Amino acid sequence: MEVEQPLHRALGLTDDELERIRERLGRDPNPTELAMYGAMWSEHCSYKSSKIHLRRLPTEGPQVLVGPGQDAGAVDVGDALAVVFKMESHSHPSAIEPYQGAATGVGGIVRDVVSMGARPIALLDPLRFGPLTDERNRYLFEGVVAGIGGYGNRIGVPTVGGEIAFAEPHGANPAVNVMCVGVAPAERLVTGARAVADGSIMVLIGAATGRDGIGGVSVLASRTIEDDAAESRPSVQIGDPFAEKLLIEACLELVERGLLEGLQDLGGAGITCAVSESASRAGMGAVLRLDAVPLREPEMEAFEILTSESQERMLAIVAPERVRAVEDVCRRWGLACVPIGALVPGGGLRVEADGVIVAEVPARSLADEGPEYDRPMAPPSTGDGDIDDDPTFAMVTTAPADAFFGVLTSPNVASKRWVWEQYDWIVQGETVVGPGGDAALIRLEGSVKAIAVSTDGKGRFGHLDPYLGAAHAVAEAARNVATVGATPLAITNCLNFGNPERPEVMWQFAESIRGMADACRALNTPVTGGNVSFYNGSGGSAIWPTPVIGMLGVIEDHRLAVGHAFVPGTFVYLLGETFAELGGSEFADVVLGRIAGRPPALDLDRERRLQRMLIEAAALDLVSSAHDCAEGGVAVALAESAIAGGTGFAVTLAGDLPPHVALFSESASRAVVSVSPARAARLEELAIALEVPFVRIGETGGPRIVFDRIFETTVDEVSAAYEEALPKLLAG
Amino acid sequence: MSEPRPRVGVITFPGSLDDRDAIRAVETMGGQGVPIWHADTSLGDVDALILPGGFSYGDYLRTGAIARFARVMEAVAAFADAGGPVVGVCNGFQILCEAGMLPGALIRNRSLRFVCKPVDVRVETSLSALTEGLIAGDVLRIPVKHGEGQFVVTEEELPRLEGDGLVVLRYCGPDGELDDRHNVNGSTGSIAGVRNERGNVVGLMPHPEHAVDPDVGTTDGQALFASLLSFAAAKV
Amino acid sequence: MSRRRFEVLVSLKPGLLDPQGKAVEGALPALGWSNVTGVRVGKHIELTVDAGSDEQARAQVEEMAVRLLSNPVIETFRILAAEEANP
Amino acid sequence: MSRRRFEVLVSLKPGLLDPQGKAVEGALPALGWSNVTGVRVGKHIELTVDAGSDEQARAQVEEMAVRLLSNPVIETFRILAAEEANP
Ligand SMILES: Nc1ncnc2c1ncn2[C@@H]1O[C@H](COP(=O)(O)OP(=O)(O)O)[C@@H](O)[C@H]1O
Ligand SMILES: [Mg+2]
Repeated sequence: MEVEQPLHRALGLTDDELERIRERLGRDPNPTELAMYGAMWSEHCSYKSSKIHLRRLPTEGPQVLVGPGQDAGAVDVGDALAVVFKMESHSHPSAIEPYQGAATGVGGIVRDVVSMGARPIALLDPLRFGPLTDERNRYLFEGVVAGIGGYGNRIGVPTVGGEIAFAEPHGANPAVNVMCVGVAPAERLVTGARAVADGSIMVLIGAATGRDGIGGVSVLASRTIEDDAAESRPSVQIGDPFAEKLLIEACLELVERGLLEGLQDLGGAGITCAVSESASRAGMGAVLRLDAVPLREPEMEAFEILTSESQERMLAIVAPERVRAVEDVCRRWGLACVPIGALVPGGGLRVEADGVIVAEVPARSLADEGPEYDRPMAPPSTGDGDIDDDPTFAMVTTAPADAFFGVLTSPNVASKRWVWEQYDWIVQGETVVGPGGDAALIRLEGSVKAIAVSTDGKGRFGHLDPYLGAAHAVAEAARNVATVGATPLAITNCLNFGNPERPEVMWQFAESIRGMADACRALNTPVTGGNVSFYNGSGGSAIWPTPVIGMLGVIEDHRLAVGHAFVPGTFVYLLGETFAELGGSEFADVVLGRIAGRPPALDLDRERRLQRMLIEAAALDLVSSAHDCAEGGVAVALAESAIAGGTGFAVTLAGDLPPHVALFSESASRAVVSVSPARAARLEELAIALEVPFVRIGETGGPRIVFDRIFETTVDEVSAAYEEALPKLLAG
Repeated sequence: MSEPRPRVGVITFPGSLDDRDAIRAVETMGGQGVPIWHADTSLGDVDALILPGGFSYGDYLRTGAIARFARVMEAVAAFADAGGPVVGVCNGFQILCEAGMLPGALIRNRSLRFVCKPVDVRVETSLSALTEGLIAGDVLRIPVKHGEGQFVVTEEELPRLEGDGLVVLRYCGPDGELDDRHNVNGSTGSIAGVRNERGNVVGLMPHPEHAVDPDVGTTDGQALFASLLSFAAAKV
Repeated sequence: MSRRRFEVLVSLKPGLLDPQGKAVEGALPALGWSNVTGVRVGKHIELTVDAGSDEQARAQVEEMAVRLLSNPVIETFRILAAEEANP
Repeated sequence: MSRRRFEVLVSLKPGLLDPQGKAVEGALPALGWSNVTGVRVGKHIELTVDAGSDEQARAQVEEMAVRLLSNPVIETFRILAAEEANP
């Protein structure tokens, strides 16, 4: 006979954690209280395994207005404007129901930005799936993309960028991350620092509460998905983007009119989280009346109302005399708006239902006093074999032209047009550069200033060396921003990892943090926030350790921004140096079938100089195009510039490197720029002054693509191959 | 004395998304943008109306199905009956069809996917509030962004549409050539925009308001706004 | 007083092309069904109506279907009355 | 041989939020109907199946409904068999 497990364990709490709760309360918690702790102390909400490592990230700088610890980070972009941004994962829900999982992921991150008082102005969606040769992966991929569009398009926030990578380890569990960027007058940011008075009313705005994601936090987010996902199925949530759009407008109107003391989204752990965090931040307690909460379904129990994750809800903290005005605004937008309690002196959170106290615990104990673990770490034992097997020195029998088309049509490299044409990337009318460039460029309303955003993760590199993987992700994200001419300012992140209870996963995590911290420090891009997604994978296998970086930069005048399209009649320069570095490259994976070796070295000093050069070249209006080198090396960078401009080129990749290395090495800190002959000398001077290695490799023009003495093709052929690759794969 | 700037009302329905963009485009083109709320019963003193793009009521049930019952719609119908120019863009087009102010209906794209990209459209008639400054055959590059933009009419209705010259825009190639591969959503007859008999009510799927600012796209929408403003000014 | 649950089935008019139906029909052979034709995808709307009598309720649903639930330009509908709903 | 037309009615599982139903329900009072509750919007799929027998045809529709026509994670379905379709 099966022994029924004790309630606390069913709720995801360990015996030690139960003991901790008992100590804190001085008594046994009742089941409702246990459910609250179970939700709040889950990995997803408490960061219990990651906190100790996250503290090592650099989080300060003059540009940082709000660092980690709030719903979203914020940076100063000048002109008294704050840009708010944050990234989050919705991988587990997406693995169960891709459309709704992704859609509600968009909804959640948008509310994080709105809760800071900022208007959402851009979305980005870094995504990772198993190979498209598998039907289920195609289903997940198409569903996730449709879900992101289905939600993002309906709320009027342009989806301007993202990333898509495919790799076997993501087959069990796609990584679905969404980043939202918002903007607000700096003095209007709604932060926890606002004074909240005793007696302030907690007002619940938006959707009614149903049995959505009950236990979702612990069931969906804190446990590896088993093959029989059926158990968690009823926890699927349906997104209502229409309600979200109304919620965005209503909340921003409330903020603009100065009617709020605080604003908090309801996400994981629902009302419990929003109320306990609001109270705890204010250093107060709260009384919460569950009878007041509008319900979507009959006969919901207290613990269900407390932990429901129903979407499209916000909690506002409002002075009693302003409640009426808040209600008026919400009514106009057709939204429910109900006082559900008040902040009170002391630190206790008292929950009442039917006039009976159903739970009474210190607010802080839920929000801030969760457990914290220093979990055991150990490098994986299998890694060394992979490292020794460096593909740089492998025998290559494939002809360069074949290798080139192989790499170019790999879904990691090929055009993602099929995806981003499903996203409205022009709404709001500020998208100077949408998807497809190195970084998206969004003009700030009424000015010529623009922000540049890019998301990057380096799964293969991270798998081979998590320190380097994370550092490269930061470097590449910053390089993307610099390539368009913007100055990188700060990052957010989403850390996608396996089961933290496994020492090798925890080691990967710690190494990634170390790499991210070093790169962020060197590039002066502090971490303003982020999200940790553990338990990705199934059975015994984890996904590749993949920190995804969301980089934010700014350019003073977007008219000086640089695109990546070639025009005829320019000189082509390769900035930076190419080494024999094919470890973890797209070439090694696609052409040699190997994911092995050491990822390229990263010299952060070089990287910084290259970025400075790109930014200055843009500011001086020296270059006519710039494109950084990443997956697929110089060959792909050149090809993409040719495709974008419909203009061919002829280049000679000089040096002693074998052709496949010269073409496909993924050495860091490089970019391909084109410059009109009249400005070439000035570009060279700038490179010399900034100590950036450069070589003029050829010229642009004509319909042909010529790699001298290696191979030739045409722009048309390359364009067609690049554009058709993904649709072909999806056709099965 | 400066010329009077035509006042163009832009209606915000719950879920409208391109309302701010439309107002901005009107202002860029020298008109005066006037926000109008869906629950208003009067339009105030406007010379033209735009029903903007977006997803009114989430596009739930059918696009435009719920918004067409918005309180303001009675006033919109009266305004149109009096000959006032009314332009529906994307979701606005869908609403006007649902309201019976324009022929046909818009259903899901042939691909079943949302599509956002610049397309070429050919002007079919200058007899409409939106195209009076253009010549049939002109080709404009303007973005579309919709999931339900496939224009359909019943077989009985189609000959009337074509015969009476109610088709205002068609999806085409860069030189104005019609070909199924340029028909971005599979619309009957590649129809991208239609008008009513009088020509004062026009609906179109492409978004001209996203084609007026050279910093963020093409400027071919300017000609359409210029037409609308001069049509409206004639009323002033 | 009558409280009754109704179902309204909305279909695209015959002559009109149905992109969803076509997609379903196109997907079936790959799953092993080549014996399916004439796939049409429409809407299924359920609702509960309180009215003075069943006849009144039905008449109201009819009117809702004409005015809101379907678009007579392109769609037809049919109403199914379910068992009397519990009050 | 049997050729038969079926209708598959697909509904969101009870308990799940139905944004469409909610929006329709919210719109009805303004049209004069405040007596309508529990609106749910689902799909109505019609198709014709050729099979050896009626039972076989129905079993196949059942399987299609599970695998393609509905999303079992969030939806349920019901099958109506129509009169024998004309061959
Ligand atoms: N990887 C990370 N790096 C830095 N800060 C992080 C990271 N992950 C989470 N944080 C910070 O921890 C806080 C809690 O995160 P989260 O629970 O995702 O926010 P929310 O409660 O708004 O959903 C946030 O301020 C977030 O920015
Ligand atoms: Mg939050």
